[in-house]
Amino acid sequence: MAISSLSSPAIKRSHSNIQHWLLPVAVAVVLAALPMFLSSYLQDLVLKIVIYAIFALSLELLVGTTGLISLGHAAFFGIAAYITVLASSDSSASSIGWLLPLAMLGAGAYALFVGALSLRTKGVYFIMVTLAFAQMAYFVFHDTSIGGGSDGIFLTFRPALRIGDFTLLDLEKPLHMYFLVIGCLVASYALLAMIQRSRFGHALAGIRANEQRMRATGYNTYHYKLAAFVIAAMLAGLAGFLMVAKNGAVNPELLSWHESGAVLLMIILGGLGSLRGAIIGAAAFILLKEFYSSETIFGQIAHSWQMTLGLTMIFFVAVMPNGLIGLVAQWKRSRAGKRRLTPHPSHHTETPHD
Amino acid sequence: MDISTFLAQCLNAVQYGLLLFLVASGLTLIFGIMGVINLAHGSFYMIGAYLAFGLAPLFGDQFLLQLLAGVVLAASFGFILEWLFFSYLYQRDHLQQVLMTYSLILVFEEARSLLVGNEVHGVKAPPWLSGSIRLGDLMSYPVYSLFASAACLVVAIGLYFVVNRTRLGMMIRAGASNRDMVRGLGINIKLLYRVVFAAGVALAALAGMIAAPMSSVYPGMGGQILIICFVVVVIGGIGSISGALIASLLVGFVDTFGKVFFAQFSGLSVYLLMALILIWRPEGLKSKGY
Amino acid sequence: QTAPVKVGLMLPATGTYANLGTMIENGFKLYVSEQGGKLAGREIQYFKVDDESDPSKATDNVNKLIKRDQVDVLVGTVHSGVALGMAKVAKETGTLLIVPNAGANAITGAMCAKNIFRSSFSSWQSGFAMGKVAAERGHKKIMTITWNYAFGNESVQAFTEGFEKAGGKVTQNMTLPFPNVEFQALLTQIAAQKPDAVYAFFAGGGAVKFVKDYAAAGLNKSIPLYGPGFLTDGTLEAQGDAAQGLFTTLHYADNLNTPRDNAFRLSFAKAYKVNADVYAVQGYDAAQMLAAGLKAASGDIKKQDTVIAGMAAAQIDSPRGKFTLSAAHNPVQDIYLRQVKANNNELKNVAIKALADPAKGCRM
Amino acid sequence: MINAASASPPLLQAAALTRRFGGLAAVNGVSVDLHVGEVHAVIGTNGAGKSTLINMLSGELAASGGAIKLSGIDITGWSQARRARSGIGRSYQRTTIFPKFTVLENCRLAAQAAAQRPWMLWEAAATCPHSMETAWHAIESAGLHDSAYLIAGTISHGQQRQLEIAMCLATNPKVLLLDEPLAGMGAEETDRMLSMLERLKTAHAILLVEHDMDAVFRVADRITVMVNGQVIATDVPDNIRNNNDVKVAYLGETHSD
Amino acid sequence: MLKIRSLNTYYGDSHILHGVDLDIPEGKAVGLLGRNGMGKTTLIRSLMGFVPAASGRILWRDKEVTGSSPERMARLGIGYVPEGRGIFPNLSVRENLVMSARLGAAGRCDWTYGRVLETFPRLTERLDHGGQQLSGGEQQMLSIGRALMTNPDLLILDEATEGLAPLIVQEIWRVIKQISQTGISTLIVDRNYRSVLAHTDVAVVLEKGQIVLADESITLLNASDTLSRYLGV
Ligand SMILES: Nc1ncnc2c1ncn2[C@@H]1O[C@H](COP(=O)(O)OP(=O)(O)OP(=O)(O)O)[C@@H](O)[C@H]1O
Ligand SMILES: Nc1ncnc2c1ncn2[C@@H]1O[C@H](COP(=O)(O)OP(=O)(O)OP(=O)(O)O)[C@@H](O)[C@H]1O
Ligand SMILES: [Mg+2]
Ligand SMILES: [Mg+2]
Repeated sequence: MAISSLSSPAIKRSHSNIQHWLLPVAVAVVLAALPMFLSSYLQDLVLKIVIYAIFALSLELLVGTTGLISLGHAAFFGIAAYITVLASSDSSASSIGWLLPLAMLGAGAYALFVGALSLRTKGVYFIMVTLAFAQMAYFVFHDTSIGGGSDGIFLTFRPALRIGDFTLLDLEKPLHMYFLVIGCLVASYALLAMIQRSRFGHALAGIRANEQRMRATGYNTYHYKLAAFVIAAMLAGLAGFLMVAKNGAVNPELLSWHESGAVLLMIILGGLGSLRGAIIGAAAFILLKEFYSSETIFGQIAHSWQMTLGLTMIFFVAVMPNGLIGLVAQWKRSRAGKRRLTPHPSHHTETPHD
Repeated sequence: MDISTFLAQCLNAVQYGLLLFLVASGLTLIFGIMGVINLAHGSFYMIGAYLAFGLAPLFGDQFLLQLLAGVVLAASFGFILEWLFFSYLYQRDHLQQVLMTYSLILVFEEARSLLVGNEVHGVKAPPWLSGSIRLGDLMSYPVYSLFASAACLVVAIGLYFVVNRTRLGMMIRAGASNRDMVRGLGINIKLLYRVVFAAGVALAALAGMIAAPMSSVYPGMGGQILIICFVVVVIGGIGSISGALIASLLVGFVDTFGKVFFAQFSGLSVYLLMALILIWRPEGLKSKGY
Repeated sequence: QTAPVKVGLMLPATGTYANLGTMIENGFKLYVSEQGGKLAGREIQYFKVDDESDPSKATDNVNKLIKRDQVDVLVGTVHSGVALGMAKVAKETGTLLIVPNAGANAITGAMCAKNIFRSSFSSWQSGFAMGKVAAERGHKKIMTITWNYAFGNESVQAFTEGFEKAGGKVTQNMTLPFPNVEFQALLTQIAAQKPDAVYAFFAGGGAVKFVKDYAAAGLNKSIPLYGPGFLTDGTLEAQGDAAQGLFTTLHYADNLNTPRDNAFRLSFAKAYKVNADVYAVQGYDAAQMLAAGLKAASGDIKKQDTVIAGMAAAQIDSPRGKFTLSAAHNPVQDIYLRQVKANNNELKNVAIKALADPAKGCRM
Repeated sequence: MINAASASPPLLQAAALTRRFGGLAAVNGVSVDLHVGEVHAVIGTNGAGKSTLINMLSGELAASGGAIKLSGIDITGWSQARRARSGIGRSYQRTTIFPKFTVLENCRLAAQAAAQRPWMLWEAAATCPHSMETAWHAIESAGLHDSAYLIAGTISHGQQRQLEIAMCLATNPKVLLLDEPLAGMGAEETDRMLSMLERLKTAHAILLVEHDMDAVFRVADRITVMVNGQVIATDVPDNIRNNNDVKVAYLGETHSD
Repeated sequence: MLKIRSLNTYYGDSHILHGVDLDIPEGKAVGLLGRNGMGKTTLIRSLMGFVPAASGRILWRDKEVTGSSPERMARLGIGYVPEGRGIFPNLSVRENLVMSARLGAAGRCDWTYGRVLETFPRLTERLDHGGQQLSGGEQQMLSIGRALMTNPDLLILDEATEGLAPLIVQEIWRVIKQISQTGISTLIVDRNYRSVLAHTDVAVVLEKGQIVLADESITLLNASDTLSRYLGV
């Protein structure tokens, strides 16, 4: 069945705007209401998922939209986290007002440098150059004492946002933290959804599909890719900031290729090319592991969570060629297939579309 | 650094480079030529090392026979693995393979832990290889290391020959670029790829078996070698055996002398090398341009 | 009071350190079961989390125990970076924490807190003691070699401090990136510079390979190798001949041959079918420390101040020998000089008696 | 005979262009002028360097030597994208489309290049009236209106060749560099394409690389013949048809118009 | 030698081939004509086994081969020159040829490496070039040469002259004729219907996935009215 990877007017017609926004808004509302029902542990878990979802979304812009597979994305996540800790004051809460932009700009600046050089390469080479630059950043933090070496460093006070004497946000308070994180997810999602339907986003999709043709039509693809790279890095930086605000600690592992790999796995698991997939993938990856390593549920088997998690993912790969999000489309199609017995002349199905 | 130390260091670099090549060669085959992004390659290396640990008591002094048995076992294992887990992935997005091989790492690690536990084990070199050669007044060189280097070279040459000079090698490479067309020429690509995958696994396992007496066997040994092997393959130019050989030697030198001269930053050195080379030659050292 | 005391065990169950995690857990449980399954009359209920030795997940993992399982006491872990993360959370939440291995000085140094205890050692202790021993054995110029990461650097610094205080000189400090195990280049440097001796810290597979490479290069015949106990602990079977005769310092040895230790080893071997090691002792002593605290509070874990006071004041009758806790809650203990014989780290003598960690940076 | 168009200054002018691949001079000192109102055909043996010439003119390949001028401005050092935006449009010999997008989206993306404005994130690309209009126009000209909503990768080879041209048109170029546009097209499509070229040439400068001699002799106003990287003849069609060198090297004896 | 009976093929939901019947007799050349998008390539891909047919039968020398894999069909003796050439870009010209070399059915070995190069001398100068570095026409020659290296009994040429210079096209038609004369059957798709009809024995015309016309090529060549209806000429 033919599916366009861009939104076409034909699809637009069948997809009313309300339908389009209903699900994300509903999810956001539910998330916002959750603290009323959840224990502080579960609330923490939701936060972790959401932070990784933002991180995964940022990578989705690169991998899913632009077709740039980066195996060094954690560098930006980690650098922003380190900047947050290093720039925070040890005697009082620093202001989110400048700390967050600083962290994001720091990540963006490194991305500008890395991107400018690594975008000269393609495909697997690009994967490996991004990895190389991330490993360099990793070793800078791991092997020198600027960030406490391999043990990392700690945040003395979580940042806050004050206007005059009024404290708008104080991240020492779990609820404030919670709503900031949810707010950031909503903002990131909205930004990326907007990018995807904008001309910028369509140009990125074009670059993913056929960069040669894009250049021949008059797009400076290098600049486009660089812009996407920097934006993605800044969003990863946002996730890094939230991570350190939540955990209060950073260490070089945040920049390691394991972390970059994990977030890549999340978006593949969720289904490439879809923002929702990135979020679902992040949630699934974290929850599965949480679930399988829980001794209350699995008893002794919980010790072998690697085995159960691995087998589950193998199963997923085997049965879901388009990731978890593809399952929805598969299901819709099989339902549609049952409803109409004679083949429909139209070539269009609904896209996994955000 | 005086001249004799320098020469000794060069020897170290070459030896490390060759060992890297042995592990990377299987990866070039699976990753570079078949186009499967195989994260589980390190696990196959680990499996090889544990095979050496498990087989050594059975074979006693028959070291070469033991290697042979290990290779056969690993190849059969690879054959089955491809059939079960990879045969249906080629048509899909390449990234799905990443997910699959990552999952396999988890499974292998846990299986290892359940089967042989988490201790560190030593593996003895066979008696006829356990001597050493004096080198200067202080150092001596274990004969086994020299044997390992020689084995690496043999594998390098053999692999180069098969991939570049035989029709089998051409078919493999052709399959990576256009599967359908290869089928249209009457070649059973499914079987072909299963065999190549098995060969890749066997190469990794062979590397593990050869390395075991030097490095001992321990949990997590596969993960450490994986990334550096990817680096080697990419620096060399994907799919190029001779490139991989040059790259492993280069990495050997940079790593060795990096440790000596810039201890504080030696973690960076190899990655710096890779970044510089790829910025200079975006397709690796030995890209053929086609 | 009938509700059990909830003990959260945050130890590695997967990865390189999985085995050490098991030993610690078994040691802890051995003591509890020797007491009839109860400490100070209270049942003990265990909650476990695999910390994966990944410091970036430390906060999350420890929160599982604190927030999800609401444990009364945390026990963990092996990896220093993870333990520091645990300490940070413990400090913030006021949860009682006993560290049964991780040696990072900061845990009972800069990060110290009244609710944080350690039943093992600080990296300073074994390194410093070896410095003194090396000087006593007449070495003047020594090179050090370790992984460039926090624990290795701390160990080397402590060694340097001990060695130079006693009149020696550390001529060069060599590092290689963690967890790189290509030692050949640095061994060649050692051979070229010909120091009187070498002090090395590595652990696990790295320790095995280093010791074997050192011997294979023929250096063990001319340049003695020293290190903290971890260089040869739990790795002797794999190191084989290469390790024979090595001197290391640690707060435990394989043949202390005291009645206390013999009894412990016997009961451990009976219960788990393997020989006890230093990690088992540390786990065992963690349970002893908790027992002492609970006893002081008559079993009421909620009276945390009393529990802490009880623990801090206790003299622990450890298999390693009796020890007390310093003001920063780190054991004040004898450090032994051991030598490898066959598959054992045999006691040579006591390197320093009742060595206390200086607890640099601790304000409590 | 001097064509009326040739009197005006050339829109695109290439002088002594050379491109080497290792030891091989794929294009060796080739000069061509393109005028508005004229279809300039480049024919030549396989591997003569025609595509390489187009690649250099469009900026896909850097020239090893020589200079290119657009309306008298030296553009030799310009990037491909910049040349495209200044009005050089090209089609590819090997179909180079976005296989996963619909035909319409393919053209819209090409049309969008003229009004990129990537920072206008709030505006949906699909509703941009300018690019929509241009895209539809191009689709109509190429005769693809029936397939506008089909996924480009699933239409037939010949239809993809048509799309290739449509995408080139959608950028509203002043200069058209067409690399074998008729390859793979059926007779009917060929006919429509040739009529279209005749229409387009009034406002465009067109370079046509083609092996279909019937078509070339029908629309070309001037023909350059290349062999082994070099020009062996440039002239009006009739002279080329009777040029002996060209017959031997390229047309063959049996060719009938 | 090859018989196709009421073949139906779908791409997803769209029905492309509607009950196609086609016979390729031993040693005969068959032309397949039709406008763009009428299903010529689809028919070839179905009979080769690249696209599974929904229904219908395929017989090779009266043996049922319906649903066979492409490699099986190729090994039966079908040489395939696909539309778009399908050159292996990462192999050199020499390797492209050598890798596909195979004895034909009954051990026939008419086409050797040397003979292919003789037929396409241009390739001789490019032997060590990568497939990607060839000009379009060179690639086309390589693709035909490669198919010949398998010593086929039936050669399928899908737009084999696309992008070739007139001289070469003449050459290719000459080779095709030569091939036909050696008893190899051919199935030819080409946009130049005149040449197709001139070089084939019979021809069929596809329209919207159905055979609408089938006759001796000579007859069709003279029936320009009917042809123009279906081919738009
Ligand atoms: N990237 C490249 N590297 C090396 N050689 C190349 C490259 N591209 C083209 N060539 C060589 O340059 C010559 C000219 O190629 P070009 O594609 O320009 O020919 P052409 O005239 O377009 O031929 P055709 O009509 O067959 O398309 C050919 O011999 C080709 O092999
Ligand atoms: N992969 C595919 N998915 C869906 N539809 C397809 C696919 N490939 C081809 N089609 C459709 O099948 C029809 C027949 O295509 P086919 O390629 O067989 O035509 P053709 O006769 O070979 O045309 P041409 O002369 O242009 O090559 C076309 O309308 C095309 O849109
Ligand atoms: Mg060309
Ligand atoms: Mg076709």
